Amino acid sequence: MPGLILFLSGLLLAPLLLGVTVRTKAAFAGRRGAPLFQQYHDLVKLLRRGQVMSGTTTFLFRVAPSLALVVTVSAAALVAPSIVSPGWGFPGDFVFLLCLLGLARFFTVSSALDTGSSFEGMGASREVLYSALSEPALLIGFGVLVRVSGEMSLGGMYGGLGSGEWLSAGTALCLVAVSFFIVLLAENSRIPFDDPNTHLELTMVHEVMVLDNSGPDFALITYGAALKLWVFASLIVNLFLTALGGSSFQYIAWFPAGMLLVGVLVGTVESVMARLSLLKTPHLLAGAGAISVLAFILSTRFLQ
Amino acid sequence: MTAYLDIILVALILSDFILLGSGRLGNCIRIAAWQGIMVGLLPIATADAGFSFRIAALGIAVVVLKGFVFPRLLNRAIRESASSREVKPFVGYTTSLLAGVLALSASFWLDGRLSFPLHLESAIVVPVSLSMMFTGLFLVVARRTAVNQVIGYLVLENGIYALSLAIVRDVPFLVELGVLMDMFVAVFVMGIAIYRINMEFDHMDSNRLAKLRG
Amino acid sequence: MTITLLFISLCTFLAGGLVPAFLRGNSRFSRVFGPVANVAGCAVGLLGVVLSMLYGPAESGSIHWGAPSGSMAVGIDPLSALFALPVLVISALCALHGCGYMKPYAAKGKDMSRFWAFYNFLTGGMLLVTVARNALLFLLGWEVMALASFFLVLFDAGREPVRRAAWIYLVATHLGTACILLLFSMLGSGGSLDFTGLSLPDRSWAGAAFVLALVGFGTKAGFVPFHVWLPEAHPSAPSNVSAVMSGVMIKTGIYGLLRFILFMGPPPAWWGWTLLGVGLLSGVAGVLMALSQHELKRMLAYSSVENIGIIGMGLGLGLLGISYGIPAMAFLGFAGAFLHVLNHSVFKSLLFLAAGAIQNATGTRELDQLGGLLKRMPVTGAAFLAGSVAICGLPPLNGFVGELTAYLAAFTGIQNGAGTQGALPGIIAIGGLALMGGLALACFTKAFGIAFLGEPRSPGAGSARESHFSMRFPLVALSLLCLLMGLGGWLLVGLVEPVVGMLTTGFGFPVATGVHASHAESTLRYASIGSVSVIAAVLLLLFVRSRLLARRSVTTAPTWGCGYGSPEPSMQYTASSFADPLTGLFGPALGTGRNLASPGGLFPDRAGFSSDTPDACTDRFYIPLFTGMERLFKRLRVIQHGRINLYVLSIVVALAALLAWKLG
Amino acid sequence: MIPFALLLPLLVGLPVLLSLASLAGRSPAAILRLCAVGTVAVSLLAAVPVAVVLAGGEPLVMLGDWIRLDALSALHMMVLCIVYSLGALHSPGYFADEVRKNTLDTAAARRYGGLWFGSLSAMLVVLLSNNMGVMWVGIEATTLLTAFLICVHVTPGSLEAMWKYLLMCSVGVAMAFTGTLLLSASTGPTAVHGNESLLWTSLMASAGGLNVTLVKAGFIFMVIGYGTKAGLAPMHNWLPDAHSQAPAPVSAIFSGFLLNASLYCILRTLPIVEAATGGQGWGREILIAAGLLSILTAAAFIVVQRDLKRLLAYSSLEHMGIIALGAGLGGAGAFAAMFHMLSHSLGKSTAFLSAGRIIKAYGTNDMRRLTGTLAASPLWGAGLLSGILGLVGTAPFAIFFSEFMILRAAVDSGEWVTAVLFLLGMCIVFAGALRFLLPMVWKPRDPKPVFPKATVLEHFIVILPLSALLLLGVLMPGFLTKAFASAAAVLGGAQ
Repeated sequence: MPGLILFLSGLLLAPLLLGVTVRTKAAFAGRRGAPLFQQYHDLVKLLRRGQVMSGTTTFLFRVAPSLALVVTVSAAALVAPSIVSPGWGFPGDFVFLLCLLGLARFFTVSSALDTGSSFEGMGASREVLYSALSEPALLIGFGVLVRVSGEMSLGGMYGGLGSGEWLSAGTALCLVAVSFFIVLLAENSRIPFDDPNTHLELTMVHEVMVLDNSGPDFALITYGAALKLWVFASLIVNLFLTALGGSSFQYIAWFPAGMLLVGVLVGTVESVMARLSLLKTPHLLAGAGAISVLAFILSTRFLQ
Repeated sequence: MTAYLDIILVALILSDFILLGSGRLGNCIRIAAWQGIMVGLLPIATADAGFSFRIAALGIAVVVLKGFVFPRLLNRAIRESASSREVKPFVGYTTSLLAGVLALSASFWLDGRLSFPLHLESAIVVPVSLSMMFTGLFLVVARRTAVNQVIGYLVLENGIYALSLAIVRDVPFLVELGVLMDMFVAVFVMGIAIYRINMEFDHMDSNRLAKLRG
Repeated sequence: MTITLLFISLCTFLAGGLVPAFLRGNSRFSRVFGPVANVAGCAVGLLGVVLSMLYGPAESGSIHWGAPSGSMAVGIDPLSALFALPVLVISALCALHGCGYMKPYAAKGKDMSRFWAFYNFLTGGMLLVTVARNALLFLLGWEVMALASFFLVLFDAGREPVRRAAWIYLVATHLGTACILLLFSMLGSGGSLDFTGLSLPDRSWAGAAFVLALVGFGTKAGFVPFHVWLPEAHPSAPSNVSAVMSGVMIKTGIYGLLRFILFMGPPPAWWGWTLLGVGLLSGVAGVLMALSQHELKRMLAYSSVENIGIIGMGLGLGLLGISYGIPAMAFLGFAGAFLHVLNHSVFKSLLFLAAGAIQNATGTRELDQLGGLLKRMPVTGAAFLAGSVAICGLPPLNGFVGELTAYLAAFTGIQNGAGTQGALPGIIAIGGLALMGGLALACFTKAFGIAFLGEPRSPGAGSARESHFSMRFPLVALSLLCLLMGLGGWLLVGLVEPVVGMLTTGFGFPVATGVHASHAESTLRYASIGSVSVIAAVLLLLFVRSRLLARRSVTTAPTWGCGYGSPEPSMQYTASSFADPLTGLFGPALGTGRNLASPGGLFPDRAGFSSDTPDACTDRFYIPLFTGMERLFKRLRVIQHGRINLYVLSIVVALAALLAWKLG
Repeated sequence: MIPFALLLPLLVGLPVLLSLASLAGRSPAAILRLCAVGTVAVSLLAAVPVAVVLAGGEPLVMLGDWIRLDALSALHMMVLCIVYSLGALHSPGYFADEVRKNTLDTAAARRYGGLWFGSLSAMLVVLLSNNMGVMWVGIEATTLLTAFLICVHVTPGSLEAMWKYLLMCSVGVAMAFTGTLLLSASTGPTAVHGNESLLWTSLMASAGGLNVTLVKAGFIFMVIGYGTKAGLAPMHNWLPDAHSQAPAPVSAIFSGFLLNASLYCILRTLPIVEAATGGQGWGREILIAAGLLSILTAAAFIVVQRDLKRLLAYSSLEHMGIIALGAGLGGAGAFAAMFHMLSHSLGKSTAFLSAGRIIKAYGTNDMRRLTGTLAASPLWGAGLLSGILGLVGTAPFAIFFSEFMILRAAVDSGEWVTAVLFLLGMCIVFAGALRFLLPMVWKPRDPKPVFPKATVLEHFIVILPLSALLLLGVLMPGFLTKAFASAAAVLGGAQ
């Protein structure tokens, strides 16, 4: 039941997290910024509209947004309850999750190529570059969690971590969190990987892939993107929450605070860093992978 | 009879040296013929046990063949040749002689190592035949003219023949005949070959027959 | 019964090979008889295989055969059945595809009798390889398979690249066979070559034997660095043959490797490490090379190298599980490898067949000449999409099943391994698999996106038509198979479980396969449930979306060109440009040649970018090796100088040397 | 008991008569026909004693031990007959255009026929004689008789090749005679009669009491001597020249049997040497070394070869090496060597005969210019393709299996280096030979050279040996297994 609450709240509050980030950035810039609930307005507005489709496209272009959203929702369904219900999930569910995300990416990329636009092709090309590098970082990170918790499902992993594990392998877990955070930035097209607010197509990654989407489809994409950020953030928040070692209610109580923190953190990063040159971003992702590996090595040392 | 034997053997060595040092083809053919006759006389010279018809027949056959038929064949082969009658050695005459001396000493050394069961009462028969073989091989390798190589081959055969007399009690008559016939055919065929080569190339320099390679 | 069926099947293939061989070049009869015999043989053989799976292994025992040390011993056990199954299914489907695909060849007057003769020999050879129970019989099958596929590669022998490819293929396969011969000589030093009598007389030979098996069979399987023939041979062969070669023939290498290391006793850890390492290398190098290729079939060939790498990694994990005493890792590693063997044969042949259809329809396989095919060839396009999703290891299609199991093996190693023993291989496998997965995604979105989406980049692609029914049917069948095997992944575990049991028992480390199988099954079942729910949800959402849009204006417009008024197809992203960021990242290892024509001047007219990646292994290792050898041999020709005096001298020298050596 | 042994002298006599008949032939065509019919007749006649010996296992003996046919020689005789028959059946077709254009006149044809039968007779003498001296006489005779077969067409090249062949082989065979003498001398003064000391049977019987040093020296001389003629490296230099210059039927018998005949003499002596030296493999070691050297030399030359007939000649060098290696390994290796000998002769004669036709039609030996043969002539192109594929050891041709057996023998006797070098050689040969084969067979060529229409007989003499080569690999008949085994037993010291 607490799991369901977390899941539903995620579905509801995901756009809010983006709002938090935007407000943080505005605060750094000394502006008031858009309202926290701007995303919701945008979504409703988009959902009400009609659509313009490129004549070049095929069914893929119509399917992809829905598929991406469904996949993100399933991801949320797998991740959100894991902190409160240790029996949730199944062995290897995080692999399945990443594969599902891969499926979504396959279709998103294909739908970008479907338009025949060279800009969208460029975005697609960058998207696969990032994903190819972020996946190892993510999976090795999960490897650390498996190693430390001794469990192979998301619920089991978070359930198997407690203050004891944090004491013995805290460094490794923190490193995993760092690595996850970098992946979060890359996967959700945040600065320093991508600038969601840029207006030059040549420098975009994710936004340029959906140039031709409009109306409800674009709403699905926008909502999906928000939810994806929520899922990744909750992965990190859940990890830190295990250090509390308390009851489900404690978790639920602390969870919003954690999410808020991540939102602010993302906003902070976006404010203090500039977008990296495209040539350098892969190095950062490779760095995330290296951090994961380092975490793993530490975990094997701590838990002989 | 050993005395005759040794005289012949020494003569054989001398003939080797002359061959090694000789510069004219006609000379070489003549010396080879003499060597053939001496080799042919060897069995007769050593037949102290009993002078059989077989030995006589063989001896005569060898003398006739090596002393008269072969030189005639070779002479006929070179008669048409317009090219020089010089031997044209790769290895100079002096060096050749030196090689002959070396071959002889090597033969004595080998004889010491190999302890052949002898049928001939002579201390030098095996080394002499070996050195003849070596000389023959040397002539094949170190001379350019095809005729000279045939002469080398003949000397080699002479050496082998002498060796066979020395170490094998008696080679069956049939085999002897077969060997002789082969020898005859060999020289005959080589003669024809030289003749043809001469016709085709206008020379008998086998060193210049080097179009086929690789 | 099973054995009789196998014999009947083998004889059918033999007849299917021999009868066309004696017919005139392009007779109508052989064009019908060839595929019919193939399908019939496959059907009978399949029946035998299924029977053996249901009622247990069967052996014919040693049946006298004239060849020395040879016997007609055939048999089928789980391992054989597992590899024979795809051989028969895929061969039959590709034979069907060939009926339509080969028509242009037949119209050009190519010798179709020869084609079908060798095709039947190829299938028969592969079946024989999997069921032989005598090393000589195995070799016979192995070589028939190699030679038949060689002739099939050479089918279009009038073209120079084809002949070069065939030569490379035959030489590579022969070098592999040489290792196998040596291996068999070692294993058979007891005298008998029947599998029952194979063993190593000395434990210390095991290491050498393993290396020989790895090189010998790995050449066929396509492990890096023995993979060089794949990217040459597969593009050169007719596509249905490439499908068979890439889909199933290379798996016989895996079969051979497993079959014969079973005779070498318990595996030391370094075997597992070696396989893991070779698998990792093949996987990463394979997918990188695939990514940087822009010729469709060449790309698919490299992707086979990648997949063989995944299989190799699975096997490596399995072997390490045995060496380190981690039963779960052993089970899951082997199971993952075997599942991938089955799955790869389905989706890779699907992709090759689709590539063949593309070539027939457009006349080219260069990705940069294609585009917009999904609209023109919807069935082929959908099939290629299915194959691409499957090969990237994405649910709900079947590629996912094996990869998930392999991941499970790796995570199990991390989870349970004592100390670093299981953890290190586990984490290496995870990192590798993840990297490969991401790169494969890049590779196949490129292939599918550039070839099938957007606008046609050449007139050939623009005028493409959907292919004939005989070509569409196998595509649809294989796509369905991809879906079914993906959704019913847990059922496949039951198929590979006895094989793993047999292997682990054979290695002297019996594993309670039932327990581990049920774990794997449950994960896969959950995954299937998840996949089905995702599909259902997508359908639902699409329905909602269509209702939502039903009352709104949905208009069609040209693609947004970011303000540029007159976009042209040639302005689309190409395969080269799509892959450039990644190939650039791995540039030094790949040796990609970039060919950039920058726009210049005030009114730039033509600009372009293309890249070309030759095989680093061929270019940097094999070619220097072979040219070096040739140079050496050319120098050796000096001994045949033509001077007779010196020839005679060499006789004398040989005599002297021999006397000195043996009498001195 | 039918006295089959009586056939043996007849076997030697018949070719001599045929040879004389050829010398009296009226026209080239008639002589070539006589060659074909006569050779087949001799082969059929030979088939009887061969079959008797190979089936019964007992040697046939005649003329007080002078003539003896045991399993080893019977097997060789079988190969001899096959190769000569193939070559002879091929001759009329091969020379047809020359007869028409009168470049092969009656005199040349007479010489050809006479020498053809003469050499056949000489080779039969080699195989039938129990006396090592007579055996030597036979070998020397084959050298002299075949020399002029090389230059049936008198060209500078053929003369050069002939001269090299003649001189090298004469010198070499003279060494072999020295070896024979030394062997004979090794019986020591105990031998009552000289004849005994040269009889193979008596040498075998008294092998234990021979003077070991002399036996060893003799064997070394014989290996070098006969090895020169068998084309073992490093005495092989005449071989590519002679093979490339001779007309195809002659190349076929050169490669298919002339080399084997000489190697046979070494193999004959091997059991004596082994018995005399205590069976420690002293002599076999020499054969292994010579075999390996030949294989590797051939491999190196095959890779860089551009001339088709020279390529085939080097392949013969390689295969002689393999046979020597197999025999040197003994046991299963000897069996494999015998198997290999038959397979090689079948494959090589077909390859040479097909290559001959192709070369004739194209007018060049250069493989770079011999392209598209399969399209130009399906029969000869396929013959060349299958012949070479078979020769380089492609399964399921027989040679693959015999090579595998030799490899097994090497591994079984712990000769690791040998096994690896052997494999290396095989692989180099394979890669090198196939490099030119593929364009030669398939590279399109316009205009296609014109081939005369192949007769039914020609189809047979291409397809039959190749099918045999294929079937020997997959289905070796029982009687051949037995034949190889008993021949190998002779090599192993059985009498």
